[in-house]
Formats: sequence, structure tokens, C-alpha cells
Amino acid sequence: MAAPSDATPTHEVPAIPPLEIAGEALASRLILGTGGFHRLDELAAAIEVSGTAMVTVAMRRVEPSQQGSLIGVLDRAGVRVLPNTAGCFTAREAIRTAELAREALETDWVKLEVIGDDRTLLPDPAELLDAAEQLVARGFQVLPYATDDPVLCRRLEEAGCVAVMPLGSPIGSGRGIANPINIALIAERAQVPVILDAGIGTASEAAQALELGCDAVLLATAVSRASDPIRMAAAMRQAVEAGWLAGGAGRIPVRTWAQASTTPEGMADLG
Amino acid sequence: MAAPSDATPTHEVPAIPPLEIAGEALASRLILGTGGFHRLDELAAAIEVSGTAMVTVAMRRVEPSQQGSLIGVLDRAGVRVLPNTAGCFTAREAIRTAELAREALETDWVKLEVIGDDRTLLPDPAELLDAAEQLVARGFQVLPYATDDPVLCRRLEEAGCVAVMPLGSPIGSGRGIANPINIALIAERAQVPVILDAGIGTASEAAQALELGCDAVLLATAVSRASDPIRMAAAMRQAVEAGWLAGGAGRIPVRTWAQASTTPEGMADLG
Amino acid sequence: MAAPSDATPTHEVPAIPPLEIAGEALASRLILGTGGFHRLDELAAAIEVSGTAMVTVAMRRVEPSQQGSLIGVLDRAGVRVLPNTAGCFTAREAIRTAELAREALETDWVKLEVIGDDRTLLPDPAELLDAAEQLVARGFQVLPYATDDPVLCRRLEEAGCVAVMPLGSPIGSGRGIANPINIALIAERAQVPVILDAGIGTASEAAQALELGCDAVLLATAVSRASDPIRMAAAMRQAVEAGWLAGGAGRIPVRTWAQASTTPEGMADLG
Amino acid sequence: MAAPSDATPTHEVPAIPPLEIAGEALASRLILGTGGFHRLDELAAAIEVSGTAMVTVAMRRVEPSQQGSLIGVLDRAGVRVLPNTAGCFTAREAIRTAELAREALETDWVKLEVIGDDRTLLPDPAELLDAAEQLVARGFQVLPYATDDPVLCRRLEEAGCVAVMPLGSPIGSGRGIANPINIALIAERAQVPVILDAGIGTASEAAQALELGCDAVLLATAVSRASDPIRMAAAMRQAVEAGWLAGGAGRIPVRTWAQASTTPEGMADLG
Amino acid sequence: MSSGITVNGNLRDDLEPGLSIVDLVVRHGLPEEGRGVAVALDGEVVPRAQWSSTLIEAGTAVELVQAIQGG
Amino acid sequence: MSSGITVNGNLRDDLEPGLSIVDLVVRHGLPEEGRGVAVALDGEVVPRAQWSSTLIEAGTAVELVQAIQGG
Amino acid sequence: MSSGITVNGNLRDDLEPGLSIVDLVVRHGLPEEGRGVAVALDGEVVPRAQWSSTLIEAGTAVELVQAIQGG
Amino acid sequence: MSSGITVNGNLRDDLEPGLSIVDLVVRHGLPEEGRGVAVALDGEVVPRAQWSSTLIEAGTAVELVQAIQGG
Repeated sequence: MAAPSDATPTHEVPAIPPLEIAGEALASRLILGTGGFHRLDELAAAIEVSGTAMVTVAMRRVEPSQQGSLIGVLDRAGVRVLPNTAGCFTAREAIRTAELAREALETDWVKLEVIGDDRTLLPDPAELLDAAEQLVARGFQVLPYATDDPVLCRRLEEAGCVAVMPLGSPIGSGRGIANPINIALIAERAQVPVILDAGIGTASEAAQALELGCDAVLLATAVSRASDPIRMAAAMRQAVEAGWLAGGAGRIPVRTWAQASTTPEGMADLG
Repeated sequence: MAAPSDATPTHEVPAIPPLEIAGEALASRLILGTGGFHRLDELAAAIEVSGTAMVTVAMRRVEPSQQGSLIGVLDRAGVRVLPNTAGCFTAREAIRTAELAREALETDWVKLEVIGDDRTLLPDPAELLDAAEQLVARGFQVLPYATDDPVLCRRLEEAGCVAVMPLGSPIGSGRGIANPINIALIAERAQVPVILDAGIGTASEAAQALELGCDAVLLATAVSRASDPIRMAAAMRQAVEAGWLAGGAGRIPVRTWAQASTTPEGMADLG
Repeated sequence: MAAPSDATPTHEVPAIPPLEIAGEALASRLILGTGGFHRLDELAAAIEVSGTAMVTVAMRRVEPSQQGSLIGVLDRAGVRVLPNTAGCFTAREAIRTAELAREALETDWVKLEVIGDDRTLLPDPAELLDAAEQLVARGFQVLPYATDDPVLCRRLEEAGCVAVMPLGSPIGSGRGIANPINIALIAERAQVPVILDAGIGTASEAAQALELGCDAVLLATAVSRASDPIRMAAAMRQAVEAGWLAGGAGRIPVRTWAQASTTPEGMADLG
Repeated sequence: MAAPSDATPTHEVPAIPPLEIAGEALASRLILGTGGFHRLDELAAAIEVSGTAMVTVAMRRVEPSQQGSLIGVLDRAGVRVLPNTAGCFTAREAIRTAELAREALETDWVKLEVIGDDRTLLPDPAELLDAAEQLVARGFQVLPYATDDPVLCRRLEEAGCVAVMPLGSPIGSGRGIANPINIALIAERAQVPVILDAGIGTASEAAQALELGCDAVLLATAVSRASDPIRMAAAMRQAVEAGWLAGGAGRIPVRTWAQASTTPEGMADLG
Repeated sequence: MSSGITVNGNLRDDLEPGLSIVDLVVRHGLPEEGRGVAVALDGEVVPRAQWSSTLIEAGTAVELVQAIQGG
Repeated sequence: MSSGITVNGNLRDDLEPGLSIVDLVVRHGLPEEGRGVAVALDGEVVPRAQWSSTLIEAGTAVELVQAIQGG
Repeated sequence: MSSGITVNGNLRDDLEPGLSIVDLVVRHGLPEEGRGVAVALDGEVVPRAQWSSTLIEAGTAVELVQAIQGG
Repeated sequence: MSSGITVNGNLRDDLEPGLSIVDLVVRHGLPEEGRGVAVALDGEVVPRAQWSSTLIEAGTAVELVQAIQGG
């Protein structure tokens, strides 16, 4: 949903409204993936500094080796947990994984991933739409990870998804927003929240997503694999806020020529 | 000067150090031009919200019509005043204007503009370098508005300028940073502060400037001519902080392929 | 299909091989849409100058007003006629239109368009895939107009399409190739010809498509609505050949720094 | 000099006029640097295939080791020889080198290079302008290698240079045209030929230079260091011609939305 | 259902029931051999080979289409 | 079909047929209440409320999963 | 050369020769201390410290400038 | 200053003072007419027309250059 351009100047800065998904209000427009952090205390610190209100997790077989309780850390942080279906290549796998997650985490929210290619991890549009329709029918609140395809995103919304999550560029690629016009098209049309998911590498790209009209950003690698994850988490928090503010401030048009910010009139004549 | 990439993770976010120019410390890395604001109270509010510690002004003939005291507003805001030589097309004009400004504002700091073209308002490199050398000889602290030319910026530094201010794109064009690699080259080499000046249209571009290694951003039109200048001023404040944090956080590399943020191992087998 | 990079230098320029689709050889890698030309003689001249061997047509109700025989012009030009399903929004419409076209033009080749949005004219991925599967089952040789989605393009190939035609940017937008990395991914993977379709505005963009590994380019508006369609047709012919040659010549890598083309050794010392 | 957009459609393709510099007509708009070729026969073949009419050479101390006569090859190819001042960092060095070249090659034409940085090999704008003025005073026909700075290029023209040669990106970087708007500005304003020099990596970029209004392209590394120099030389020849044709054909405007190339009217109703 | 023949959505009193597809095509100034032309009766495409033998009855909805510039 | 219990693809002789899901969970060092954990028997997810009453028979293929870092 | 005083390009009959720069500044409604204001006589900038002691003679070209919004 | 002739920075005992520029050029295996070659004595370029008449004295610094691939 594109942020409305508030044309009447105020003399105060608006408070950033919560992100509303499926009737729930989230206090932050930054959603953090938990993948890639080297230690749970680092994850906990990144969550705190980022100000996020929702984080993603994956479902995997219990390994004896595993120590430390991820869920304990997340519950203590007071964030909402959004399970994903990472690693699923068919609608069937994704639905089964979603059902395990619903039982494990007592939530009917799911980040739906149906991957079509293991090198780019790009979504499979037809399988994704099929899975979304089935999960909605089973009572899930579906947040699909999608390509930056305006038609696919509209179909997902029509299928009853509570948000759409188009990618900026491939997961973990750090290439930012490859096709900004598509993202702007998606945001302009959507009646549900648009969350830019995947591809963000640095803060300016997160800000750009909000400026383009996205309602939120979901990222993991950009923070968890930065040299200093905590510092990057702080950067992302500010970037998302900056982008939301700028997106609604009515930016100046892009011009080919210059426009002077100082009048050429009244120059002194010093001979 | 490129921000050092702090490779050792911390668990706290570093405080943003002041911007040091000619031995003076400025509390903000956002420098605001005063041009384009419709009312002085709007300017005052933008200064406050932006958190800026230095603003630019121009020198023009006294007009009977003028009402309200710009200087009064700026002095009450407690910001440093940086006069510019906007509108000057020769070294001679720029030097005279700088001398008037030094007398009027009791400062030997000057934003040096020597324009070579009235449609693009791009600097004239040879006249600019000549003017800079003469002003340094006369005891000025010179902050030159330059093209994004790494060699010109190094020559200006060698001439004794206390900062260099390469442009992102033409003044007021809102085209952002047209040649990011040049800006990164300039920042990497410079021994004086690098301030991105001109062309910024929205918050993400200001953040990008800091990420590229610039020490600060100077902008006017992006805020003063936005539909909501105060809101954009707030966005720019956060964007500059986000960019500084991200620039030193050691961002992830850009990849062609994806890198999974979730392990493919341990998928459940649900038949 | 990506052009192989011929690493062993030759001293002669290779002849450009024909474009092979479904076992048929086409002498040109430029496919011309017939839409937008103001007069049939202009179309005939553009066909001749462009060197194209295949052009697209649409199927519409007979209008009494229509004069002049499009088919006559195309048959005299000796080009293959490829009917499209432009204007179809569902698989059902597209299949019916394809059957009319097959009967009218005695060809089982069809450019499959299933549009999902009337403002961007972007394809509907799920309907497109469904239509492609049904048309293949009915014995058509299907060339689908698709998004620049590597997974969708692979699915279309798996469905039996004889080529895939990803878009550069929306039809008639002249925005060129919005996401070159996606196009390169598609070309690298495909086992059928990849034809860049839609978005090309000028010659350099057509050349880029071939450099990225596409086997051909399909364009209409860029030529038919140029100020001088015949001149642009000639430009496109050369651009496609230039792009094919360059794509297989093993271009130099992209570097951040300069690499001298002249040795710094042996400078004269003139005191 | 920007190619005029010929708005009146012709039914024939215009012959590409010669490139006129200092009253001399060159039959090709591609100027080839001789640096980087591994063997003289490869250079000879590339010259022939590229169709170039002028090539650059450098001046260096005679080495006993050198075998084969470069000049013999160039004279047999019948191309004009343009000496450069590669490796010079001051106006003084460049002038001395130009005088040696004038004597050695009996030409008063010179490609003026005054480098300001040995890592980027970018020009030094002030030294370049100084050198140009002195060389013009000494009767040279000066073709300066410049930054993509519209003001510098105008100053060089005002100093009497017979052409201006702005860079696309650093020599040998293969990054193409980093700032197309600057190049278009330079071409639009110039009254002398504009030759894009340096940075070209592949054919589409050479075509783009002509589309932007440049009169010619100078490149060396893109051809000499390609895996197949001869094939790339052929690509460049066609690319330059394609770009010249397209630049004057009045390309379609860039649109945000699509523009259908097929009428939506008259769809058949098949129930 | 109309008792007349409908062509491309227009009721055509000028067309008498029972005329052949070939007649229809020729009446519309199209080449008899019908290159570039296709006909559907009540939604079913009729192969060209059957044009001369296929008569159009009253109440039939005819779609008469041809190739135009596009794509 | 094996006569033992298979957990996450491994035949587990150490697990005696007839143990409850709660037993299974606890034996794997997971919290009894099973926050973040899910269990499927022969491909069917078992609601947590039925963990104590559901006994795992010989030959059952058990999937025992939990939330991990990801996404 | 005019026998009057010129200020910012305008001949000013209302200004009597011999007035001080301070007088000039105040007459233009500017603060006496002249914060943000500068004055040049015949192209030479006059330091503020000399404003009260510097008299403007007939025929002088005065530039009276101040800081405005810009940059 | 050396009493010998220096060519391109190398003292050349093999070159006897008083040889002409043409001799020098030929001794370096370059064409007598010197296409592509230039010579400077003590920093001054010598026009080709004067090569045969110009003798190189002891202590002269000679620069002998030619066109090579570049640019």
C-alpha cells in the first residue's frame, strides 16, 4: 500500500503508525530474519537494537547437537514469531511445513516460500499461487515471498493473502532493488501491506523500499552477515524510519537541468 | 574520508562522532542550505527537526522589500552560518563575494561556488581551483563545491581547502548520486572531510552518500521544496545517521547468485 | 540459449548462424511486430530494411472499413507470419484465438500472450503456463510472451514451448532491459531459443539483449513509432548483429580501476 | 555535436556521412587505439574488420628488442595515425611529447592526455586546459581526452580544440558510460565533434554513445583484449553504425506504462 | 435466439439463411480462398476445407476474423 | 515396514513401541510443553493436546521438528 | 562620475555626501551593529570597525549587501 | 657532464662524438628516412630535414623515440 503523500506542510513530524497485518498491529516496519547470526546473544542484541516486532524462523528436524533455545530468546525479546516454509519446492511440501509450524508455534501466520530454483532461490509463481490458495482455505494467514511481478502479487492478494512480499533481488545477494518500477507498481496497487523481502544489502536500499511505497522491509543476511551485525541493525532501524518519512513527504521532482536554490538577482557589483 | 569498516562486532551501537572541519566540531553530518523555504518559521522548524549544526546563506544587495531577519533566526537556532558564493562565474567575483561575507558574518569559512554554466550550474574546474588557491592565501577556510572528479578534488585538497564538496548531480535536479564510483574514489582518497553537495532528492540518496564514505551531506532543495519540508527534514536526519552506521558496519558483498539464510539440511519428510 | 564465448581468436568474422525454432531456420535474429505502422508501404519498407524473416500479426473481426491486404504485403515480403493472442486475459480466450489464427494462417506457430493487467500489459504467469500446456497438447508450436522470471521461463520450456520470450520492460514503454541479470539467467539456462520481447526503445538495447545471451529480439513500437521507422529498422538490424558478435567475442571484464592501454615504460626524458 | 533528429520519414536509409575533424573527412566513426594487441597481424586484421580510418599510437624510447614495424602496418592499412601523449602528468611533458610526435609522424594532430592520477588514469582538468591552450598556440590540432564534465569540454572547445573526447569511464575499465546525461549535455552543446573515449567494454555501449549524440567512439582495450579481437572489432563497427542511425531516427519516448502495439478493439467473441 | 444471422455481433438481415461460408467471405470483399481469414459458427472454428459445404443457418452467431497489424 | 520406530529417518531401537509423544519429546531433551516443537506420525501432524494420549506404535515413522534460525 | 552617492546601482539624492557608513546602514533599517551586513565603497570592503569613522563622499559607489537565504 | 654521448639515458661509449643524427638512427636499425622516429638533443627536437647536417657532440643527451602501440 503506497504511503499517501501528505501535501499540507505540518510543523511537526508525524509519528510512524504501526504496521497492520491481518488486524494485528506491529510496532516496527522492519521484520528481521533470524538466519545467519553466529550466536543467540548476537541475535538477541540485533533484535533489540533493530526495534523489530516480528522475526522469522524455519522448521527443521530436531538435532541432538542443537543447544540453546532459539524460541526462549525470541519469547524473552517479546517479538512475534513468523515461521517460514524455506526449502520447500512444491505446494505440498509448503503446506505440510506450514501445518507443522502452526502446531509448533501456535500461530496461523506463515511466510510462504515455494522455491523454483536452488541457485537463485527465486519463487515458483504457479506453485506459490496454488499453495497460497490452499493455505488460505485451511485458515492460515499467508504472507507469500514473491517475485517482483505486479500481476502475481495481485493474484496472491485476490487469493486472500494478508500481505505480499515481493523480492528486491535474490535472497542474500545484496543487490538491492533490481526493478524499482515494479516495486512501486505493486505498492501502488496493493490493498494489503507490501513487504519488500530479500536482496537488501545496506541501509539506503531499505530506505528506498519505503520511499517506493512499501509498508515494511524483511531482511536477514544484510544484518546477520554484516561485519558488525548490531551496528547494521541500528542502521536498518533508522533507514526504515527515514524511508517512511521521506516517502510521505512529497519529494521534489527529478529534473534534467539544475534549479538554483539561491536567487541570481541582487548580486553585488564590485567593479 | 572513508569511514573505517569496523570489523570486530560490538554489542553496542557506536555514537556518531562529530564532523570535524578545520579543527571545529559540528554535532551533525547534515548541512542544510537555507534556500527555497517559503517562510522563516518553516526554515526554523526544519533546522530544529533536521538537527543540523551548520547552514548556508548567500550574499545579496539589501532590498527595502525584505522583511524578517534571517540572521536573527539562524543565531537563535544556534547554528553555524556558512556563506556561499552562489552566482559567481569567475574567481574574481567569488573572492570579492567571500570578502563581503567574511565582513558581514565574521567568519572566514566560505562555501566556494564558481559556476561555469547557468543551465546546469556545474562548477568551472579551472576557475574553481584558481579561486580556492587565492582564498586560501587570503586566510579563508575554503569548502569548495566541485564536480565529482577525483583529480579535481585532490587538487583542491592540495590547494589547502579544509573540505571538498563533490556534487551528486546538478543543483536542485533531485537525480541523486549520478556516479557513485567517483564519489567512493574521492572519499577513499581524501584527507579532509568529503561533503556530498547537490543533487540529493530523497532520504535514501543521503544515506547512500554516507555509505559511499562521505563524511556529510549538504542539501537544500530536497527539504525546502518538498511538499512537507519538516517531515523531509526529519527523514534526512535519520537517513544520514543510518548511512553513517551502515557505512562502517561492513556490509555483505554483492553476489550474482542467492545465498540461503536458512539451511537446506534437516527438512522433515512428510511422505 | 547463451551464445558460446569463442575463446580462440580467429582472423575472420564468423557468419551469423540462422535462428532455429522448432526445427525451422530463420535467417534473421530480429523479429518485427507489425503493430503501429501508419501505412502498409511503410511496413513493407521496414521489413525489407530490417532484414527480418518473421513478423507478428493479431486476429480481429473483419471491419468493412479495412482496405489494403496486410497478408498480401507480408506474403510478397516472403516473411513467416507469426500470429499472436494479443488482448487475451484468460487461457480460454488465448486458446480460441490461437485456433482461429491457425485456421486463418495455416500455421501452428503462435505467440502466446495472456495479459494480467491492462495498464502494464504484463503477462499473467499462472494463466500463461496453463494456456501454454493446453496449446502444446493441441499441437501448437508455442512462443510465450513472459515476464523476466527465470523460473517461469523454465516452467514454460518444460511445458514444451519451442522458445521463451521474456520481456525487457512493459510493451511500448521503451524502458529497455529493466533487469539484465534476470535476462542473462534465463538465457544461460534455456535449452530453447530465448527471444527478448517488449520494452526495447533504441538500438543499443537490442544489442544488449544479444550480448546478455538472448538468441533474438522481437520489437514493434521501437521501429513503427520512431520518427523515422525505416532508419530505425536499419539501426535495429545492425544492432542485433553487433550484439550477437559481441556476445560471443569474450568481452573484457569490468574493473573498478583503470587498465592502461599504453605502457608507462620508456617515456622520453626531455629535461 | 548532436545528430539532428530527422523527423520526416524517408523510405531509404541515409548513408552515414564522414566524420569531419579540422576540415578532414574520416570515413569511419570508430577510432581504434592500437594498444593491447598481442601481434601486429592481429592489429592489422582488427583495423581492416573494424573499418576504422584513424588509429592512435604512443611515443616511447627506441628499444633494441622491438621487432616489426608498427608504422609499416599502419601505413599499409591506409589509416590516419593519431599520436597521443599517454603517460604525461603535466602540461610541459605533454607538449614536449606532442612535439616529438609531430616530428616523427609529420602530423600536427594530437590526442592530448594529461593524467592526474595513476590508478584511475583520469585527466587533470586544469593541466589539460593549460596544455590545450599552449598546443593550439603552437599550431597543433588538439583532440583532448577529458572527463565527462560539460564545462571543461566547453572550455576546451573555446581554447581552440578541434574535437573533445569525454570519457565514458576509466581507461580499460569496461564500465561503459557512467554518466549518460553528462555525455548528452556535452554532445548537445558542442560545436566541434564529440568523441567518446575510454570505458567502452562492449558493442551496445558504443552504440549508446552515438545515440547520446556523440559523433564517434575511440576504443582500444574493448577490442584488443577481448577473447576474439577480430570478432569484437566487427561488432564495434556495426554498433557504431547502429547507434548513429538510431540516434537520428527519433526514438520513442520512455513511458512508465505500457502502450499496446495491437488494438484492443475487434476481439472475436467465442462465447 | 434471433431468427437471423449475426456476424461479429451485428444482426444481418441482408444475409439469407443457408448461404455458405464461402459466400459470406466473398460478400465481405475477402478473397475466396480466404488467406488470413477464419470463421467460427457459434463458437466453433470451421476448417477452410469445409467452407463451401457449410451452410449458415438462421440464428447462427458468426465470427469472421482476419489477420491485422499487431504485436 | 520396519517393526521398530523411526524418528527423523533413523530407526531407533532405543525407543520401545507404545511410548507417548510426550515421552518422545522429553527423551530428546525438549520441554514437555513443547514450545516450538511439532510431531508428525506417518505424515500426520499430531496436535499438542493429544501428545500425552497418543502412543507411538511399532513401525511408525515419526517426524520430530522444531523452530530453528532461518529466513 | 556622478556628484551624488550611488547605492547598489541607484543614484541616491536622498543621501547627503559626508554621512557615515553607520548612518547609511541605519537609514536602511538595518541593525547598527550590522550583523549579517557588509559595505563596500568603490569596490573596497570596509571593515565594520571603521563604519563610524568612514564618511561617504560624493561620487562614491556604495554596495550594501546582507545575508539572504541561499545555497 | 659526461664526455660521451648519452642515448635514452644510457652512456654510449660505442658512439663516437661527431656522428650525425642519420648515422645514429641507422645504427639503431631504424629506417634512414626515419618514418615514425624523432630525435631530441639536450631536450630540443631536431627537425628531420636537419638530421644529416646535425652532428652529435660529446656530452650530448640524446632522446631517440618512435611510435609504439598505445592509446
